[in-house]
Amino acid sequence: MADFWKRLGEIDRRIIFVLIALAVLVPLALKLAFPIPVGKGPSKDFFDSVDSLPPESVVLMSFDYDPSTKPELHPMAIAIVQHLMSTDVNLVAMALWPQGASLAQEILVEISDSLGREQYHDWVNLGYKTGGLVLIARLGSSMKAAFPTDLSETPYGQIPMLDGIQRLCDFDMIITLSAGDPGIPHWVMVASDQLGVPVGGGCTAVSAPQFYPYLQRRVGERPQMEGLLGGLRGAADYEALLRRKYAQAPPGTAIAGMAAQSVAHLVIMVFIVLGNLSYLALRKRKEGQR
Amino acid sequence: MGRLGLFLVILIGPVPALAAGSAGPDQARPVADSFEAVDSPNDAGGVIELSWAMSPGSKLVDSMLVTRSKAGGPENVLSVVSPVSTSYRDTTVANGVRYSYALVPMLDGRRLAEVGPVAASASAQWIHSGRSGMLIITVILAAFILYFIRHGRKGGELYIRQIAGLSAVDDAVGRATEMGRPVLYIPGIMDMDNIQTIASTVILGRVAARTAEYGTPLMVPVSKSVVLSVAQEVVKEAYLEAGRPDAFQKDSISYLTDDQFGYAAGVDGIIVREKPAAIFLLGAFYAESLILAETGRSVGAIQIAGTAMPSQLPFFIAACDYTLIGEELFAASAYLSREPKLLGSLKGQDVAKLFFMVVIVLGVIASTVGQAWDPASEIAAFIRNLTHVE
Amino acid sequence: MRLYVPLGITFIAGIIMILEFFVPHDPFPTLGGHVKDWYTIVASSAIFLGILNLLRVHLKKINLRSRNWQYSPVTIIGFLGMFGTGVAFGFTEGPFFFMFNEFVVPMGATMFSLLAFFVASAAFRAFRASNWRASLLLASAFLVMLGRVPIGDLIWRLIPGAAESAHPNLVTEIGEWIMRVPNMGGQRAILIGAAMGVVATSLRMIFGIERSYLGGTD
Amino acid sequence: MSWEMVGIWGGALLTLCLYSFLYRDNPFYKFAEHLFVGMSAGYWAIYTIFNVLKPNWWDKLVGAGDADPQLIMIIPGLLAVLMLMRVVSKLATYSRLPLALIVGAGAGLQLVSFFQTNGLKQVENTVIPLVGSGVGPTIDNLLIVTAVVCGLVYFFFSKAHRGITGGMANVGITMLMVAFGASFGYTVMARISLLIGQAQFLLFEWVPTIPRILGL
Repeated sequence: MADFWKRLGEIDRRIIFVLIALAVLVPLALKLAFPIPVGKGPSKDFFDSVDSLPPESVVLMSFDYDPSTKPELHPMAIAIVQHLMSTDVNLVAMALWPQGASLAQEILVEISDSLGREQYHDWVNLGYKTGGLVLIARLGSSMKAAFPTDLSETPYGQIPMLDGIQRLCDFDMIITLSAGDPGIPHWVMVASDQLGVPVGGGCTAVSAPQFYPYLQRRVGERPQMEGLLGGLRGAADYEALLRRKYAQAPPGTAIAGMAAQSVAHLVIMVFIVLGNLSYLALRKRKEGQR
Repeated sequence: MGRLGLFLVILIGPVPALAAGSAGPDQARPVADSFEAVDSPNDAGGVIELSWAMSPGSKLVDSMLVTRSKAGGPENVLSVVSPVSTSYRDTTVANGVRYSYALVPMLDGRRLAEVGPVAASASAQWIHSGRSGMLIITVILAAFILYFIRHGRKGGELYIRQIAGLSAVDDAVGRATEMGRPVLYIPGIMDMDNIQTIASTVILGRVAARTAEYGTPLMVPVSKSVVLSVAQEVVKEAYLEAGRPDAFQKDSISYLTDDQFGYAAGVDGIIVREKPAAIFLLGAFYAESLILAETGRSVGAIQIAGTAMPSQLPFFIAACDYTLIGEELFAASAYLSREPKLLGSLKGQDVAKLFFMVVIVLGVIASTVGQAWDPASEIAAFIRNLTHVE
Repeated sequence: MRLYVPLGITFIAGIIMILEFFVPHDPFPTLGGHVKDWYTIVASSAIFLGILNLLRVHLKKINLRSRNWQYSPVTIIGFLGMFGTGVAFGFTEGPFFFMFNEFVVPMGATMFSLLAFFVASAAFRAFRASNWRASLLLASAFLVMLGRVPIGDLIWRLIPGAAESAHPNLVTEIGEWIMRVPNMGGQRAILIGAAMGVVATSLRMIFGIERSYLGGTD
Repeated sequence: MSWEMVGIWGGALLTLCLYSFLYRDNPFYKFAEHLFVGMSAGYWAIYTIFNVLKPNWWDKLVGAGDADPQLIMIIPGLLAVLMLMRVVSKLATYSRLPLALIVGAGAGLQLVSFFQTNGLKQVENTVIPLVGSGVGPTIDNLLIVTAVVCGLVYFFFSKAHRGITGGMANVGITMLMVAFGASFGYTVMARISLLIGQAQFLLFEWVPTIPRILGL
């Protein structure tokens, strides 16, 4: 028996790998689904602040991620763009990450076509520029200096919806979908802290905890961030809220993924329990021998 | 313009407001009130901010013109804004010139009674008013830190507590030497403008001095070209100072790719093939932290990690032997060099932290007491103001 | 000259960036804007150094027939393939874009997803209740993990009466509480401490007290 | 076979090659790894040249379109040339000038940004009343303030962790450990999500094409 506990404690990690793979593949292949309960919290705050934007306001949406975090951030981006475009909010897209620009384009074109929105009147994609914090600081004084043209090289001045948009202060809200550096902290530092433009957004689940301090609300003062979507759960929350409010919103991929997620979590937790059982059994034996 | 407006009214017919039986639009109450123009604060000038409030019960107009004129000059239409907007920034003004502004509501192409005029001139400010508290604190803390650096340089007494991860550096390099396996140093994945990368290249110099001394091969794969240049300089210099310039191999410091996961894939390959006995993961890390640390662990290397990225610290703690947490990373170069002036700056950091602890404790007490006693809440407000930055 | 001119440049560039933050009056915003623009250009131009290094290291490996040299041509061909098509056909469409989207992107996503496996093995190995502090770490990890998926609340509601109680989502709430209170406090201590480290390190750089990044002290 | 097929199959096979690393190092992984490093380096080189250097430097220097040439752009151009001097060992010293600019600008910018957002702002947010609305928030606030103050004590370098300092530092590191545990637990979800993304690609995009390719 003691041998069993010892072997269990030092199990080859490749066995864990196989079980994790199965935990994800099987629920996906069988298309399991769980209900998503959404209560008050950062996801709801974010949804509400986007939902309360009046028609014709202008939102800057920065796609600060790349394909490696696509599974988490892309479903959010789709749901948010869907939301903005169906409520007549004008959308200016940009990216602090090079590959973000084309990811944005993919979503914008598809959703704008399906909802009959018009490029350069309802939305524009300015593309990617390097520089992170430095670039954001530059946008604070001049959008045009940093983005002389949009993604398809149309000069800034020839884009009708950008009339009157000269710098970050001219936006009603900034939404950043952020996979890391540069991302949320930089937008908060410049746009929210220095310029006072409301900032909200989504991030990978991993980085969400470090942004919790930005969410704290005190009476009579704006929080550093309006709200936050964390990872796939955040995306699923947003999808659920969107569908609750606008029944015609198409179903997203985040809700489906939550089932696989749950099973994989269970597998990891079972392993943690097994590891501790083995540890405790061995320790008891050692104490018994003494 | 006026004639065109009239034309439009004839074309379109009676406007809804007239149809509702109220007085004509010209006699309607002003669309907006509390209209004001002020110099935009805390900038280099060149901006005047206009703001107004919609007066309740007024008619909804089609749009509004923002007009501007210089004393005695002609009126220019600056912009057409939507009827529900309540502010406008004029960014085309010259400093020190007085402009007057008016707001002209438009309904069916006709100008209604204008609001205003109001006047303002723009100017530049020398100190950002919302940042003066921070300026004061920055200067005080910088003075503390620079004072203790001087103090250290002059040979003042300085105690520095032990930092486990840093005391282990020698052991780790020593073990690699005994096993005849290389040391791998990973300075994070960010560029040289990141202060963690800067701190890491400084620590790299200290580690390189040890590997030069022990004659152990050192490998430094990097993800940014500027870091490549700096790392080469730093390591070369360390080998020169150790009297082993011959042992310096420029190509052991190599660029892989800027791509985060391309870099992780490359470093994983290096780890499983070269089997380093000691791995240093110091700098700014993102998701690749655990990919590198778990692979390093699987080849049995001693791992010393350190980062100020709060989100990656748990993984280093789970997978590495020693982890420098946040500020400890920045203390590392001073700790390893044992140079008095650098140790002095650690003492300065401590004083800065003490300052903040006192501020927090005082502020918490004041705002707690302030719930019942007003003067205390004023103290709390003062403290919040001092630390508040715009 | 080898030391003092660079130190002077570091000092001036650093001070301009700091003053730009506090002084909105010209010339600082303009100077700050220039320094930021120049920084971007200079840092980007260094990419050529990286490319040369990458190519040299692999060509040398092939020349010397070092261990695993057979794979070096793969790197070189991969690089030239992307670089060549990028120059010839542009980077927003055509073969460059295709190869990037279809090959580079999935490889990045795959490397990233390796973390799902590593997180599991690291959790299994590291989360042992060896003392009370480790037990706290374990407990908070476990509860948050459970609170992140709907299944945590579904399990809680198996207890009779739990679903109708005031807290039908108790597990999620506990997870959120851990994130909001102890986690926020801990993170904040790290943030403030690290900010002090950044300030001190930056000052050492700007005032030239730490200068080993310039390669020595001569 | 269409280009789309080439893309799906190439992506899927490379994905499987990289996953094989989980078993152990092998020629498939080595191939994919070397290809990944090369291709991504090529990608970044092109992107940097055409999306950064060209619009932000060259176009401004020569005055692309109807803009006036900005002669001040000669300065960063010169600095960039000095940076590249590293390849000539005699002139390598001059690369210290651009490095000095990069480090100086980075240090200055990070000093104010970190101090504001991670320093002062966090201090300001911690100045909260302990009592107020009910028992729950009081305990929460007390815990947050304790964690911050004791956590800072843990980072003291010039004081031995003994006596009161030691006690507070102990509380501090304990709170940090709870935070790390929470952060780890929170992260697991994101990591699984990534695997789900890749599994979806393999299951729903690649697997359905297998019969077609095999002519079934």
